[in-house]
Amino acid sequence: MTGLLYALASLGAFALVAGIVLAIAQKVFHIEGDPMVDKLDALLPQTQCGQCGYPGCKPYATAVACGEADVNHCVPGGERTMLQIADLMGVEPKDLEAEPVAPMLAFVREDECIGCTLCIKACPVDAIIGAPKQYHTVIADHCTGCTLCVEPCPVDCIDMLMKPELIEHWSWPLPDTKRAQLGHERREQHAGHG
Amino acid sequence: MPLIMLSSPHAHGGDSIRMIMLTVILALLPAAGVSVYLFGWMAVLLIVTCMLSALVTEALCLKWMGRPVSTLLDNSAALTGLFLALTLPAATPWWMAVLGSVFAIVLGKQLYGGLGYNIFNPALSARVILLISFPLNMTTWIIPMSAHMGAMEPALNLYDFSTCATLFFGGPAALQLGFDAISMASPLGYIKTEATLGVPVADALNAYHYSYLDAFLGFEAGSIGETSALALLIGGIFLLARHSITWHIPFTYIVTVLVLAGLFNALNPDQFAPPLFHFFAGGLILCAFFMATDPVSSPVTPMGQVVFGIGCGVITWSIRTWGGYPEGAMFAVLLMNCAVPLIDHYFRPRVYGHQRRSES
Amino acid sequence: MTEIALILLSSVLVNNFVLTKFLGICPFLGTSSKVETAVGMSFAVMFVMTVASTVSWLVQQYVLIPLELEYLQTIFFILIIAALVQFIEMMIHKTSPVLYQGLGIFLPLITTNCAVLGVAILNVQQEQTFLTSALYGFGAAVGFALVLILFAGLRERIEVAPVPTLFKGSPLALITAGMMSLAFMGFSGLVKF
Amino acid sequence: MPAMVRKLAQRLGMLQHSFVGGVHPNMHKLTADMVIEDVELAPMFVLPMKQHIGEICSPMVNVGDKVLRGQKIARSEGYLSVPVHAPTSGRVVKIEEHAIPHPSGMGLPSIFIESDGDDLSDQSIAPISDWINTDPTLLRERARMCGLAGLGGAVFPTFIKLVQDKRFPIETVVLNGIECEPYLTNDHRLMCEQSDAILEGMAIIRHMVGAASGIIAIEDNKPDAAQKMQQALDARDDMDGVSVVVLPTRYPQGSEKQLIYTLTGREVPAGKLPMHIGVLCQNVGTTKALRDAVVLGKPLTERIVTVSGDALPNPANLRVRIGTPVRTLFARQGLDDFSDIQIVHGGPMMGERLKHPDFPVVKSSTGLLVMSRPAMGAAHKVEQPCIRCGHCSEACPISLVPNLLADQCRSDQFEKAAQYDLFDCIECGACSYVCPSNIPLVHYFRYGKGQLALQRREQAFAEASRKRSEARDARIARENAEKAARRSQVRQTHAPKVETPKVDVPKTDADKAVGETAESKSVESKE
Repeated sequence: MTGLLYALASLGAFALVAGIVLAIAQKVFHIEGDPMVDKLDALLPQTQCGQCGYPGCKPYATAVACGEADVNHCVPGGERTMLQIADLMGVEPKDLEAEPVAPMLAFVREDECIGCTLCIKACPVDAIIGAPKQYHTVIADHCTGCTLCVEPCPVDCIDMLMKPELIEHWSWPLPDTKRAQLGHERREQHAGHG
Repeated sequence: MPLIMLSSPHAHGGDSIRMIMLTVILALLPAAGVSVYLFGWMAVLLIVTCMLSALVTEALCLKWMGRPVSTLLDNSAALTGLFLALTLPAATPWWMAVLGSVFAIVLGKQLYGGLGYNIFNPALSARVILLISFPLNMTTWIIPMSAHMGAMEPALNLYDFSTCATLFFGGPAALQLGFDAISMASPLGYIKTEATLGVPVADALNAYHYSYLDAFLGFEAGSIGETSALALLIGGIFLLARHSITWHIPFTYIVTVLVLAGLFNALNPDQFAPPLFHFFAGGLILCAFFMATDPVSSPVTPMGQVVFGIGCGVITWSIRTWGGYPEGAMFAVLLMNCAVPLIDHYFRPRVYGHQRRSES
Repeated sequence: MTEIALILLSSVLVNNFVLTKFLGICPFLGTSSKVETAVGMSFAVMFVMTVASTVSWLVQQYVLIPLELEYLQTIFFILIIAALVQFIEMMIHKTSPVLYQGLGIFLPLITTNCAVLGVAILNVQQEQTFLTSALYGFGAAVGFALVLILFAGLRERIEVAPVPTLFKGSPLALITAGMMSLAFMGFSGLVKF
Repeated sequence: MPAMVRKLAQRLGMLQHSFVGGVHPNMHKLTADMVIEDVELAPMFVLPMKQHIGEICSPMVNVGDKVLRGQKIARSEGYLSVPVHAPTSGRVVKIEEHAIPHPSGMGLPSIFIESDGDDLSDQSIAPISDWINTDPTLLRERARMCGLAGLGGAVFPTFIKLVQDKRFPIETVVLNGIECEPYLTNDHRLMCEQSDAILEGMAIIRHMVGAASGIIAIEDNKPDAAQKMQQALDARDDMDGVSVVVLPTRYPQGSEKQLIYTLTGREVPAGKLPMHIGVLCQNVGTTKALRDAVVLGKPLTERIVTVSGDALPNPANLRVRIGTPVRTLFARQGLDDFSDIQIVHGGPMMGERLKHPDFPVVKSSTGLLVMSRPAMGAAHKVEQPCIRCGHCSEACPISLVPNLLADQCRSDQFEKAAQYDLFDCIECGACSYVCPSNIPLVHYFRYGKGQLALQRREQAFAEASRKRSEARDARIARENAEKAARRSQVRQTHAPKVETPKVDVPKTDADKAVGETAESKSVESKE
């Protein structure tokens, strides 16, 4: 009987000590918020397009950080962003939900624009300028291609155009290792990529 | 308009994997020749069996994995087979040789993705698997045909094909012999046994009738390809001259062993064998020039190779001196193989225009 | 002095917990996909193992034996380890959120790392002194860290190799661990302990 | 000799400094003894709006305009840029995109000039024969307005280097006559034939930067050029402290950083320019062009091009007007059928392989090579797995570990590659040249660099977008708060029952509220 008492007492005492130590540690190592959110947010393309189902990039980052959202919802980020997020979160990569799209650019056909400012209100990054009753125009360098301005336009004068390819931004594709580099060239002409 | 991108340079020096492998095979020919001289048909049978089974295994693996079987022509499988054969004792039965070759190609190489991706030296990993699986066979050394030492006379005429074939395919039992009757201890093994009995090194060497000249020429017991320091050094110098290997690994490896052995031998000559003995003994030269320098499983940077060589040397000498196994060279190379990715990472050369190696 | 060196050598190389005692295989495989993670895990395990082996020795000597409660050994030791793991978990979460994220479930699972409990119990079984048990714990942890980091380096290299699909990931990792274990057998007999 | 021993010997002063690594390709200098020929005027010239490293130019002529040779037809925009000049007299017929010698096959806006055959020159730029008494800044402006860019192939605007900066005084001017690329002989011939003009150019450079010493570096496979330069040097009396140095042939000795190390034993720190260690390096062709610009008042409208290659019937060294379509050059040298040959712009080690011959000669055109399919095929065999032989590391002139870098690029570990100093790679091609597995290492590095640059661009863009988005949210929140405050003020005076408005407006509310704020925003945006 005393043995059991000793056992319980010592175990209890020991657990208490450990508990107190941990409680102090909890205070010392307390952290505000989740530092992962900022790290995740930095990986996202910041288009604020909402295609992930969250109102913006930061909300999506928050959702991923606390495990609510999967890593594969960011459409404009494409596969690379997904892989980076998965890597940071230490989870297995997943297939993308949507097909990757080429980078786009919004363009206002100015002669059709009625100056309603609806697109200006919709743009999450202030990339459209213009005043009421005047033509609006898209600052190409600021446009993220999120398409949020297309829907509100009452006269459908906004086009999404392919982002023009600049020779300065051209980069070498990965070498194709599966071929004899010169011998098969002609056969693969039609299938090749720039 | 052709669309495939070809980047500069539009010129090539003409080196090829096939030639590199062929050079190493050529460099091993002197050692193989000595092995045939010492162990007669046993050596021939062993080398042919290992090379053939390595080639067949490689071909099957390539076929199963849907890769071009023509890859076989890069000579790497043949080289692995030859390497393995040269590290085996002459009395290895055929099935062990085949098993070893299969291990080398499958476990050592193809599972990792084939040539260029293996982490461990394929031949050595197979050799170690065999050593641990069949310790008796792998430490039984047939008396060679030209062991000029003491009363040891070859128990078998190894130049007689039928005797060798019987031994190779049937084992000693087929000749109504025990292993003891045809075998002798290797110098390393003998020293180790005597050391545990407390016999001073010099006395043990005398009792063994040890001769440095024999060891240099290769007239002693051991794996078929490792005995002759002379033949191996010729091959090694050929490789150095052909620029197939650089001096870093062999030099630092051997020097480390010599320095350690020399230091400890000076401290206590009774307990520690002299450096020259270590130099000639066992597989040190074979490992230093051929196994440790296997490009795939060794570091690429010069500094990394120096570190690799030193590591191999320390481990080889430690195992020989204090370990349970008489020979540590194989283990040393395998152990250092584990560290190659880290060595590669931490011992990169200083890049032009940078103060020191960039932060890792 | 020699004894200290021998204990360390023995526990790091000859009787390596992972490769010759086959303890702690779970984190060995789980946290070795990246060198950075492996290094973090190594430090966590080193801390937990060293402290756990000393504290458990103290508990064994001054609590369990006087009170004749040796039968509670496992519970006590696990309690110690669990508390330590909780502590280190909070610490890592604070200092390195990325490492925390990278270690994931394996951080709390150090609790169930049999190498940690193993070293504590072996200390008791081998009747080590306070100093040697601390050394033994530390050595075992260094051995664990050594092979974990080496292994992580190897896996990073395997990761980019065209491994046959059948063997991708864990199968080849296990084969590689086996080969490492074979290589480590070369150390057997190096130290008679 | 092992690298370590060599380094030790260099430290002890027993051996001349020499850059590490390098290769000895077969030089194929087919045109080494061929005198430079002048090329007839082409009927049509194509002038791309960017022929240098830096910002693109904008045309300053219109279709139909008459132009004279040397007349500026496109002005530089931005600092890192030089203008483009008309190569002959004639009429601007169109301005549209045309292919340039670029591996992508993409084009640039180009000015098309139809030659009138008179070849009249624009005389508006006065010769400066008394340059020794001319302010260096004036000469520098001359170098800029004459469109000079490095003619060794890198086309870095020349005027930028020709500067006297008190923080970095130039001690040594290096004249680069190495020409280590196989096939190319344009610098070689220029040194043989116009050594005096080159030396006058060097004297001008020395005057401009105030350098005390000078080195003319030539490889030992061009003894005639070295001899000619030495003779010309002896004949001049203003060249104290200048010497001709003959170096053992090794590729890539002509690379600026490698050459400077070989000559001075000093390394150009990463991310810095040679001027930061007191050295100025100029190609001989550029130096001659500078002399013409200063002494003759001639803008850069022509250059020497080596037209060669194993599939070209008549290789030659040609003095070509910039903008000449290369088809006409090839036709002149006896090649009309382009169906089974490969065209390389530049040397074989660093030049771009081009997909068609429809591009003009530009300022960077050191050579135009026509290679047979087998010759190119031998250089571009199927990639084998890397056996980690380390030959690439040995050949690398900047001590990278190319095989590890290539692994990282291939598996998209770009950040790690950057850590392994990918961006220090000079793309000399020595690694690919020696690789026994025929791995296109340089191609992998270019891929890696491109992807990393893309990632960094995207990151910068994302960061800017985030800032704009946050600014917008904050502004909307502020405006809502102000509006609410106004409203509550109004309500306090008129109607008593009020709810306190939330200042921290969530985004969804902000979206609803945005309509009310559009006016103020559009005004802001316009500012």
